[in-house]
Amino acid sequence: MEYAWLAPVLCAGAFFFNVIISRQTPWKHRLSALVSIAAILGAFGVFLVVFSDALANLLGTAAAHGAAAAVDDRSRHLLFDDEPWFQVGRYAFQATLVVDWLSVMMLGVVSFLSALIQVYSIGYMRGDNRFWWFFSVMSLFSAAMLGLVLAGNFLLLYVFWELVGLCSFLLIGFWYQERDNAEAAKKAFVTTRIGDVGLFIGLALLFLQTGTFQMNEIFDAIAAGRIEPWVVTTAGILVFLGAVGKSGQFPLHVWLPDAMAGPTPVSALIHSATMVAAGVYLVGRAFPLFAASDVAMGFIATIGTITAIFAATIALTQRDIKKILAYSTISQLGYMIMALGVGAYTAGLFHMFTHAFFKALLFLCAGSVIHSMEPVLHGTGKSPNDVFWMGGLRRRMPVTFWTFVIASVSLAGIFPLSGFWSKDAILAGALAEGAWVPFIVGVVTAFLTAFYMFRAIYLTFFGEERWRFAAAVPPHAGLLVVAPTAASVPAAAGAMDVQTRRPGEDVPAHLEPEVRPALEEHAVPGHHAEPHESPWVMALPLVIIAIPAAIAGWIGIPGLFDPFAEAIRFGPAHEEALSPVVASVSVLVALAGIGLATVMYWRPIIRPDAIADSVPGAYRTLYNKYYFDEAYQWLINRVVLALAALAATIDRKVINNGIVDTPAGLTGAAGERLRYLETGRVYQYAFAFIVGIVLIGLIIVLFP
Amino acid sequence: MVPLEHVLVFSAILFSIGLYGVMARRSAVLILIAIELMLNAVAVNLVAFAAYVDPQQFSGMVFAVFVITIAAAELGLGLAIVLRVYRMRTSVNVDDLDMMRW
Amino acid sequence: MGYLSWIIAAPFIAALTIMALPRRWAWSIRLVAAAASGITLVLSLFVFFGYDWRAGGFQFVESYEWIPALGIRLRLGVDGISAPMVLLTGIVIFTGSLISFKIRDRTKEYYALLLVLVSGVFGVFESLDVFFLFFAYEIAVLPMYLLIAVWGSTRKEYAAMKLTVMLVAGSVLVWIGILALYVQTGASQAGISSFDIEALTNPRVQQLFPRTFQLVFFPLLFIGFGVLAAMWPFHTWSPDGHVAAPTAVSMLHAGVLMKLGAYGCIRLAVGVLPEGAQAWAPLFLAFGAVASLYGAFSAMAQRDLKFVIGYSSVSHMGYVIIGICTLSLVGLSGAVFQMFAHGIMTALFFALVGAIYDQAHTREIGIFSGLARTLPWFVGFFAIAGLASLGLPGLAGFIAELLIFLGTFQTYPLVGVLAVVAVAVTATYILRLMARAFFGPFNPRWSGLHDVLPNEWVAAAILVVTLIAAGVYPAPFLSMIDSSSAPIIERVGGVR
Amino acid sequence: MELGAILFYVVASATVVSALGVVVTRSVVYSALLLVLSLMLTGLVYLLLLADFLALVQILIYGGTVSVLLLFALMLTRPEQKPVLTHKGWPLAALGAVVVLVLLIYQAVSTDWARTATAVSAAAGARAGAVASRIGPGELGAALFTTWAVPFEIASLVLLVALMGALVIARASEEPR
Repeated sequence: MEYAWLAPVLCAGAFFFNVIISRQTPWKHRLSALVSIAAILGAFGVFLVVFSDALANLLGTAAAHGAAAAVDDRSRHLLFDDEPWFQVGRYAFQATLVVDWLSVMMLGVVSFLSALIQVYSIGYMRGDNRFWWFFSVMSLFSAAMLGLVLAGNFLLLYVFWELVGLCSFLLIGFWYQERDNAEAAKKAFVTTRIGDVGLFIGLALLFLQTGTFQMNEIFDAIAAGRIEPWVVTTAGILVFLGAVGKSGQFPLHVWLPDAMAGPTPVSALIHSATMVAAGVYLVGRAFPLFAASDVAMGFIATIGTITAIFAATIALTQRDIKKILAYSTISQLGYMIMALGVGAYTAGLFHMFTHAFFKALLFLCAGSVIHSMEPVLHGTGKSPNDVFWMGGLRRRMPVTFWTFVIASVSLAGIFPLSGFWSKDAILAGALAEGAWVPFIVGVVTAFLTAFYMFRAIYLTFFGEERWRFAAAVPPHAGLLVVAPTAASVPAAAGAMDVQTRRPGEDVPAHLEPEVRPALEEHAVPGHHAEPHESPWVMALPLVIIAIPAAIAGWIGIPGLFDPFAEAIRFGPAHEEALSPVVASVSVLVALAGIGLATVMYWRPIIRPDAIADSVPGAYRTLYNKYYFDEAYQWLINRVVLALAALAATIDRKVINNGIVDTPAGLTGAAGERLRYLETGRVYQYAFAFIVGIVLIGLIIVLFP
Repeated sequence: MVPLEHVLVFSAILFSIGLYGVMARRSAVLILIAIELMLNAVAVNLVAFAAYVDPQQFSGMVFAVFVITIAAAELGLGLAIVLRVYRMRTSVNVDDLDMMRW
Repeated sequence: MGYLSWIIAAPFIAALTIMALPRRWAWSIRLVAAAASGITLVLSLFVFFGYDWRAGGFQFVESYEWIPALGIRLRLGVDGISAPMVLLTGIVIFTGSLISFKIRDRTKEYYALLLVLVSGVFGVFESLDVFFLFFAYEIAVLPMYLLIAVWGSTRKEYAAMKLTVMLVAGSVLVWIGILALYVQTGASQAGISSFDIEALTNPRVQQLFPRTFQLVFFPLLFIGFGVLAAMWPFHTWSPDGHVAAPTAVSMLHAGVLMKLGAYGCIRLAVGVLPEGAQAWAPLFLAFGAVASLYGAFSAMAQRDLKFVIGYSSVSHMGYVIIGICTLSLVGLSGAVFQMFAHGIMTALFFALVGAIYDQAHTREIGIFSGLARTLPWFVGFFAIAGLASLGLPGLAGFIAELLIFLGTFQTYPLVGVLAVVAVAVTATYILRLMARAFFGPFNPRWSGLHDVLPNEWVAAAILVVTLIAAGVYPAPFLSMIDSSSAPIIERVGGVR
Repeated sequence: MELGAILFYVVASATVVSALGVVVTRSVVYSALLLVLSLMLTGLVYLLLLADFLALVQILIYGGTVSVLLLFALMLTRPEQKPVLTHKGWPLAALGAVVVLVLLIYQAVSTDWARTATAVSAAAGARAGAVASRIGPGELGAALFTTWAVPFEIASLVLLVALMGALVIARASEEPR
């Protein structure tokens, strides 16, 4: 337990080793991957040690004092809480680490998923000429996230919080040569930074009241009522703003779908265990703060509820497979936040726990699909992420298909996969707290979730092999509401010949060395690359993650076997039996969603385009994500940049030309005039001199 | 002895006359002459103070000696300049010497 | 002679040596300058690490007669506020000398002026006598005119003239204030008339400054020094000056010279006239707050790389002014630390901009694109400077801004909110700049650019290591600063 | 009224009259001669103010050297036609001179000299209101070469430099015009 600090330090060490040493070596790519993966595996080992310690501790204490006392007293360990990091005046700033069940759980999830995702990246990133840099930043990212979950001091948490943001900036913008990616990276950093302004101010408020950033001292102060209620409420809402930014909650969610610009393993990491989880983790970690204020809790619940349904509706219409998953993530994060907001603490964090696995799996599967679609669709001007150009991949990529299905079913919340247990816990929690609106929204969201996930499955893995005629359709064929079919393509394509495409055009620069030979190989007219299963370094992690994605939820079966609720709870553990009504309602609703997707996208009994045509406005609004990006763009262009231009203009025109240059000009002009006083007549000078003396004399005489 | 004030008034009159000369005259030589008058008035003042205010120290007289010295030096230099100017411009009229205005 | 006088003397002797060398020996001149500034850096490291913050007060004190009739002594010494500044100056001049290797035009005069200027800077930070402080201050300011007007670019005469006139105008105010202090101490009690800083802060002497006196002369000193610290609205010399100056001069100027102003504000204005500080602080705090937001927004609208950094300096020095004017221990310590951190990061910025400008002959952000591909070191270093500028934890700027904000929240919470917002704006423009110029598709027009040269690499690496070291382990700095800010705050009666 | 006082008023009036003559006469030669006269009369005033040595110096320097110097200068700078020696603006100059005169007289009369004398004596550690005594050349010389030695030497240096300067300036220029 005392060695928990090793986990982030190992990964940070890997980063510095790679940046300083590995990159100088001729085998920098291999070495850096090796070092990074070794470090994260080491971190996982640290987790195992810490976990067994904690378990032994818990069991020992439970045997001695009974279960209720166990968690609160003995399983929380503070490291480095006596020696300050630095000190100013009477304030000490510690770099305390906290090891309790929450951080242990996060430690496990983060290191496990990071490790597998890094292994997967070996395959996914192969051939990239900045391979080494990718692994270095992944290490830094893991280090920051591990530090974040271990931080027992809000300042330290904020430090790692920002480092996580930095790493996401670097990773999202990894393929920076495309303008959009660079913009997306910038957007992610700036948007989360806006939330961080709130977080910082909130933390500063707490600091002013207590004189410390130590979490336990602040929570003690809150519990003892030493902080004024309005401060608790204000600080609670402000701190939550940080989580809103990081976890992509409404209305700061806009960066998250764009963050798909990064390589897919990055998306998997960001969207499962690290970046976005940080926000939920913060709400969980600082729960005593929020719980002390009903207003703050209401605010959190409201934001979570809005986000859950709002993002789910957007996901219905997206075509980019990663965007579907991204909005799904936002929606699920809203779910968690909603749960925390209504007070279902355990349920919210439990859902974060299960979600991390199946969402990581979904992204990795999506990455696998994209990886195989990339050479296929290359040169057609079609995005390899577009589900409308996939189809029929089931047989070509069986491992990916089955793992994707497992993850989707789990996400949809079908018994007995892990998503079922956590989602059910949230719904039951909401019901138990009497929060009807969140409950209903939760049920509706469950329906939508099941629907859009199976829509993605059907479009990707079933149906016609639409990638075969992707080249035939012009790149911007207007708003496609429904995936094209072999029958509809000739109409869309017009006279365009499928075979006229010349392979090798517009190769993205970062793929150049890798893709070029593959293209040359398939450049024979009429013979395109075909999708194929990914190499084992990618497939194996899929299979490994599929296991926890399916069964991780079993540690939280209410009333039967529930160590999770025992370990991670706020206040007394409450035993809640599985509510058959809630469970059956949620499963039925999810099945209904799946059924609807089936009749719309697999066996087209209901035509999607008919629905879209009947409500075109609604469809466009959803497809354009409620026009949030446009609104923010307007805000930036018309307000922020206008303010900037205003400030710059004022500075040049008013302050510089007005206040500074004007006196200078006046001085010059005065000199121009006054120099004619210099007549060259000595007696005039003498006279002026006398006048001056007389004046001085008069002053002396008159005002002695 | 006369009161100190009377001596001071005398020197003030001398000084003002010199001042008038400096301002009213056009010839450089005459201006120098007027300056001599002013310096002389100052020396009178110094001597008077030495006699009336500070009889033990007579610093005023020492200063008067210096004033006379400086006056002589000034006059010598001034006249040398006048000579030089005259050779260049065949005039000692200060109104003609306005090359260095604006 | 002790460490401190050698720190002042070494650059000066080097300047004289360089003047004696023949013009053709350009490399000898460069090496002499680099060696002298390297010695200075080592000496300043000795001073920094030799300072015992537990004991506090002025240390390494040396004292020589200078003009005894006026009570002027050449007294040198550093306390916890000036020791980091001495270190900062040592680092910046060493890196600046390295960066300047590429100066080909009048190398000899350039280095001589640069080194004389640095002697002046050290003189200000080390002197315990107000007269000598002012003397050194002028030595530090005036060579700037020549350095910019001769070796500069982009409207250099205008910028040099504006800079000089504004700074000299500021120093006139300062001089009036200093004379007032001198006369006031002399007028009230015979024999005490003194320029000695230690004496001026002595509680017995402090009684000699009545409230009205303080109210009148505090703004003179604060504004006078504030001009050099680019305090809004007296800042306009700074973006123009930074843009026009040659690289190393920009580094010194933004990195060190602006800190002289802030240092003067702390040492003389706030340190000697506490009642004036109490009365005037809110106004100057407002100036600082305006500067921080307004500078950030102005930077966002700029198209020239150097202008962006110039305005960001205005913004960051706004934080320093805010920190000083909170009159709280945390805020003041943060301000001093920010002076150090900003000095390093802005020196790094200018060093890098110089490296790119000398090759591309343009600093227009919009026409660069995708530089990260061919100039990885350049972009990496620049990114670190940018991240320090936007207050990323782990780099020195974060700790400094954190403390300033905490101090502000303690005293003026609303201003604190504005300042935090300004940081978000800073993040926006820094990232916009990087996304525009360094990312995006590679523009083949810039394929001829080479990455940072070895000497530039060494300089940048020193600065980066300093930024990281001070950001990860700020304790030595803060203990030191704290030990000397505390007496000042005690005199002012600020928030401890 | 004692004899000394009467003598003072007479000599002073003569000095003022001749000084007036210096600044109003239309002949430069007269002006120079009147200056010499007025300066020598001032020498008499010195005598009355108990400054024997100074009176001697005054008469020697002005009566001897300065008059010769001035006459030579006038001879060497004779203009072609008869010049107008006074500006048209002379009334203004007169006004200025009169105002200065009034100010000076006001100051001279209004100041309490007795108190000044006391203060000076006190500062010098001497008895106030000491009777003025005649200062001989010996005492003055002693003072000049002890207390005032450095200024005296500097003054001599000034004279030397002025002499050389005058030589250099007045020498006919060798370079062609």
